[in-house]
Amino acid sequence: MQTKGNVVLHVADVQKHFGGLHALADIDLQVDEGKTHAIIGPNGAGKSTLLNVIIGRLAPSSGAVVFDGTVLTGKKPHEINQLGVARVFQTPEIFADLSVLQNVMTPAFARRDGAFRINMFRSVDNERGIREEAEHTLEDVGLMDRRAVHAGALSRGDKRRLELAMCLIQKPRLLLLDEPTAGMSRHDTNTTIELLKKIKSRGMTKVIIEHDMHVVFSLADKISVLAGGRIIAEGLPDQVRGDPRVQEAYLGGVH
Amino acid sequence: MSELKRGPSRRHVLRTGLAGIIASGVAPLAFSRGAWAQEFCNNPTGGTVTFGLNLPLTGAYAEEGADEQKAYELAIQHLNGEGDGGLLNVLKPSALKGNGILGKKVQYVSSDSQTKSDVARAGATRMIERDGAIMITGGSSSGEAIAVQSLCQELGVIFMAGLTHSNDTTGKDKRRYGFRHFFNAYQSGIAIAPVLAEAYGKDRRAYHLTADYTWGWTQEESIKNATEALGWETVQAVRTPLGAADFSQYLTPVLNSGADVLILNHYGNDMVNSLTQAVQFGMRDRQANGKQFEIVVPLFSELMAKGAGENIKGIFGTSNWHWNLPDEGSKAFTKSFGAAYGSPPSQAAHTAYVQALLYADACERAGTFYPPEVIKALEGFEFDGMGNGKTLYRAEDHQCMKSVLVVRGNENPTNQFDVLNVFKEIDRETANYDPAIFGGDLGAAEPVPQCR
Amino acid sequence: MAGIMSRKDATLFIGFAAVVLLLPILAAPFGAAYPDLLQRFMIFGIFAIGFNILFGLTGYLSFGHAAFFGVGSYAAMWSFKLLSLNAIPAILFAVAIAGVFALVIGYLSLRRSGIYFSILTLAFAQMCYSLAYSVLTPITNGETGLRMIRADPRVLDRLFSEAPAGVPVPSLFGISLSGWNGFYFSALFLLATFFLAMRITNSPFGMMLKGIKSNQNRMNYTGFNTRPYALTAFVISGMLAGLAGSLLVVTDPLAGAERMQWTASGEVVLMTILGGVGTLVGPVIGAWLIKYFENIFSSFNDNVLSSFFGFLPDGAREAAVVVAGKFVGEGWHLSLGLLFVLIVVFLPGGIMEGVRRISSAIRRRGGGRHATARGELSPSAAE
Amino acid sequence: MFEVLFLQFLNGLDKGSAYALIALGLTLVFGTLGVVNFAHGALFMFGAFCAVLFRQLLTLETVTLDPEKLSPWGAPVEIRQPLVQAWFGDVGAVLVNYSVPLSLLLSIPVMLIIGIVMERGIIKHFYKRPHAEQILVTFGLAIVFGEIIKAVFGPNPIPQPMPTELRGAADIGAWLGMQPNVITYPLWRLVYFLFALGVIGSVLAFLQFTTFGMVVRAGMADRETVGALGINIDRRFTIMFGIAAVVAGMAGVMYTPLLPPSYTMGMDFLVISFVVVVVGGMGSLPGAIAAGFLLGILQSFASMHQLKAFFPGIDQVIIYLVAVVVLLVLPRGLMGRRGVMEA
Repeated sequence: MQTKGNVVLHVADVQKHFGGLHALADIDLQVDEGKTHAIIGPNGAGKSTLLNVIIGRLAPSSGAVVFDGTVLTGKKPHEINQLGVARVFQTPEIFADLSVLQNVMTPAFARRDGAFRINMFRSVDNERGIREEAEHTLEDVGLMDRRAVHAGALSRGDKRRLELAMCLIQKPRLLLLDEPTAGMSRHDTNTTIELLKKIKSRGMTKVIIEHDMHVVFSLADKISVLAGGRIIAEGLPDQVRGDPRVQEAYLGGVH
Repeated sequence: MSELKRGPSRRHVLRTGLAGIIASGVAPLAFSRGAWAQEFCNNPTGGTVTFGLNLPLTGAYAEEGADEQKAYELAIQHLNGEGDGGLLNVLKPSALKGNGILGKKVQYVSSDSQTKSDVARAGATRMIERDGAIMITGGSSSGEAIAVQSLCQELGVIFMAGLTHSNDTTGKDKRRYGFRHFFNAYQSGIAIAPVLAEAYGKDRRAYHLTADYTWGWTQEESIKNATEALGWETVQAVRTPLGAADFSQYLTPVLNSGADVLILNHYGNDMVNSLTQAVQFGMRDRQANGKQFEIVVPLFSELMAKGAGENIKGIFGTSNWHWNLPDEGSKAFTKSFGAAYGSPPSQAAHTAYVQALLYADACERAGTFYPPEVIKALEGFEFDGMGNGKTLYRAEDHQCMKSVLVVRGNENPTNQFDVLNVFKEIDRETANYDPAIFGGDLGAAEPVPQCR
Repeated sequence: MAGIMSRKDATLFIGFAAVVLLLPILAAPFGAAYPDLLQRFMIFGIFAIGFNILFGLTGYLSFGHAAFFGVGSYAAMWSFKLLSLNAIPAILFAVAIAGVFALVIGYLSLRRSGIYFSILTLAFAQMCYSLAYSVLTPITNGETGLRMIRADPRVLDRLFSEAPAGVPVPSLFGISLSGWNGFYFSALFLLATFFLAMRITNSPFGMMLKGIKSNQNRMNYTGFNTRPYALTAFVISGMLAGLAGSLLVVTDPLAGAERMQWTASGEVVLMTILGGVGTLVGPVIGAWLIKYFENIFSSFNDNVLSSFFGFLPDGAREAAVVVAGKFVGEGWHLSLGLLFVLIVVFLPGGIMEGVRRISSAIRRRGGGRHATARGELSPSAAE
Repeated sequence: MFEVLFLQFLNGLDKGSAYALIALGLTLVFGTLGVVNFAHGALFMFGAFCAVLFRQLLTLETVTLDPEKLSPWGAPVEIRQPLVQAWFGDVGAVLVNYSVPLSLLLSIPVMLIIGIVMERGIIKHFYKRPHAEQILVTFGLAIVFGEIIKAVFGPNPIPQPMPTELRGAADIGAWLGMQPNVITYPLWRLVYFLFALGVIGSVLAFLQFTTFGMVVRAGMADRETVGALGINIDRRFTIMFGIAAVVAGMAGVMYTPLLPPSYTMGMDFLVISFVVVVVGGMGSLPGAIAAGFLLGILQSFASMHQLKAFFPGIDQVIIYLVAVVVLLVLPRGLMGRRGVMEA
């Protein structure tokens, strides 16, 4: 176990231009081990761009993203995942054609067998350990009773739970959540927040990108506020809440 | 490591009874022939004998397949003593009695070969294994004919080839069990070259467009050799893909190549399309080297001529047979076919009909269906009265030696069937050649392989 | 079987094996019980199962699988010509060569997905076909097809004996493989292929492949390197196509170029969809159905029809023959086309969906609770 | 050598226009409806047989039998009297002469009806279905269509003469002031080239400048949004399918003098048209047109024997080789959009 305050993810002086447009400017972020770090900001602030830079989908124009001493820039998604970074998407990305249980078992195989292994001579039925682990994880997120259902048939909220379960079973060191409650009903949002709170205690580092304040303030340990491609404020939730620049950015962003 | 064994067949074909409606349609199954009675493949023990017709019923040659099928049906009627008897009356010598073959009524089964060698083999195998065909006949390409012929050799069943023009069929791929009535590319060359020299002069420069597969190559080679022997020069021979549809990219280079004759070694739809397009390129209105530019299609049939429409007018080519030949045999066949189907027969129909009759006659003369005896009866058999004059089934390569026709597209057709004129009949002696030049090995007739 | 496969799978396998081995009796009422067609049932069954491992599991639709089939045929034939008439080296050689082709073509084609992948595979296969038909004639014997002749070297055989007289035929240590022997020989390979497909489908590897089909993006972010997975599936299915191609040469010793044409690639796609994509049995049924149409429907000429309708009075019989003649014999293509349209409109999951619907209807009538007792590991329950 | 290369280039443009025209219809259907239409070649064939039918109607004859004279096959000799000429005299002869271009008029309503019936009857149910099923159903339709044509018109190709004035070759070299009789090219192919450009131009202009076209283009980009605007996009898409059928049919009509139509021509054009569309990039109209010309020109040059001497068989595979190279270098063809037909 690393000591408290150890930096797991470091976004170091990242710039990103699209042509002449500065999407990100001088972003410097440090995410501490075991903390839930929220990045908020109005629409168009550059949140998605930042996330895409972190997970390697976009290459930064300058600067680097370092995860636990490894530079993520230029790595493929599966390599980043194998380093211990899991991701939750804005619209849940699940295997709609597979059963809920299979959905959760699949990531477990990725953790156990690595990025590629031809394990075609064992039956999935005989993978007791992985199956039990998956069932345990489903209990955790409250989907155990739906384990035999086609994942495509789940409600939006349940799909989000499923996606979370798929990330949790990998026991990632860093979990990235991209607007986990976007497009959800109040009820689904609340249950998702409850779930996130429940797993908060597990020592997993989390980065949440969100613009719903309610979600952010109930979960985050630390908040960075992004506006116009820059970080305009950073600190504990209470500090950020009272910061006039944040108020302005949000109000200005609305107009 | 094992070879097909001779001896009493252990043929374990499960001939279950007619357990279903569908099978009841496939009558030949019904004869529960005892395996012990069979000393060769599909020895007919009942009152009937079955021909297996392998015909292209779908795909680009469907019209020829349909015409062949009509001819076979007609031949079978005539063999069984129905209809007007057709060529039974004019075949000389003839052992045919008009009561089937060796007293057994003739019937047939058919299969769609799709002009693909794989499918043709599957169809032939079915007709032999399941339907008990004593003989396989038909087809519309050399690939098919050679593939089926070698299968028939393996199974010990006689194959009477339909349309196949490649030298290989009775050349390097000849088989003891395969017989060809149709003429070949080499004979086309011998036949057409003097006519071309006479009509177009000996100082000509030829450009070949050749279908890029085995038949095309043998045709190109035969025509090239025959014309060069007469003093023609070959400017260029360009291969074109099978089924190219648009030949324009091969035709443009012809224009300024210095050639004054275009020779199209194409068949079927390829020929229809390349000729149509060549004419549109103005090749027949062109002057080159101070001469009229000409197009030659070494092999064509009336069905292709119909497809090419007026583009065929005045074009020289060769044919195996044509319905307006004046001899008794041709007249009898044309009449009998026309009466049955309302149109004159094509050369495909003629060769199919003749092959069926020749096989039946050979069985009668041999007095048995036992293939080696039938083969002996066919080898070296000389006959007359089937069109094409006196004809010899040559023993060395199983090629029919007979007269070959040089035909020309009719300038003034009087009806829709009158698309070709017989320009010249090249007699058998001229069209003759030494079978040794193509090599090949017939293989043995005996031991008779046992079919599966 | 326990330990290797679940009871459900064992039942399925045993049932399938029973049907396959009893085909000579079961197919008799349909006029299909002769060795050549049943060999083709086996061979194209293998081809379709192999194709389904790629298409059914990963969702990559290859339009060029006939190339591997053809390459397998040529390779096996060359083994017969150069090495030995024994089928075993020929099959091994064919599978290996087809595997190499699949590796190269798959490696390049899998850089793209969707229809771009399909067209890449189509393009590779069409190049193989065109060249085999024309300029590669020295290797393939072009239009006529590659055959064995007595004069072939066959070095392994010559070590032991002189070239025997007669037509050379493929064999298995001296046992001829034509006719029924060939059928049972191919049947063993079909069963082995079916077993392999079952193992793959039920294995973690198979689950990964299904994951690729379902959501490739999620697979990547879940830590899987999807391309080698897809490539492995591609190579396995290419090797099975090569196996099928070599078996066709073993049972019918001729290798023609047409079997590599795009229509042949299309045929296996149609077999798979017709039977049921992603199911184990479906592709086999699709293969059998299409081969049945091609070989049996096409043989119903007017002669056969009029004896079939023999019970009708004269005028009605002729009318019936004319009408039926449009759909069989030379019109068999029409029936096949209509069948495709009807199946895909009314049974999008192919014939297996029909089977499933019927069986679930029966189950519902017979006291319905079993319907929900599906294993949670196979929600599609397609197997 | 110059004239050879020039002719080859000209010919490549001409071939390219034919490819582009076929690919255009296919892309319209795919781009708007998202349907992979394997029956597109069959629509092309239907168009060609519109020309056949039209000519057969124009050359209807009264047939009287002369029992006195018998043909060699024993049937009474037929005396045929062309009806159209009998009714309209010289006008009739002109009509017959111009039957191919005139049959465009027949093909437009016929193809529109075929297209709309096909879309409403079958295709419509397949918008949301997987592409594999679309392929199966349209391939089945293609077979059925081919067999219908075979049943009605027979399997043999049926030649369609072009108007006498447009037969033979045009001396393009002489037009350009060069030596006569060197650069000549069939007149009808030039007509076809202009026709193809005209149709392509009209379709593009229609999509660009009409409201209908704008809605369809918007629908191509984002179907759901347009649907949400309360615009009945379905009806427009039906009409779009009809238009694509008409484009394919007209291409077929005008192609008949170059290629005597037979029932197999639909399948013959299927593969090449798909290769063109995919090389251009799925759903991209400019891409399809560019790919058509690219493939036409390269195919034309690859067929020269000078080149074939170095690369035997290059003309057989050039189309596929180009497809492979383009797709490996440019992931979505020349102008494809991300995410279209990649899953």
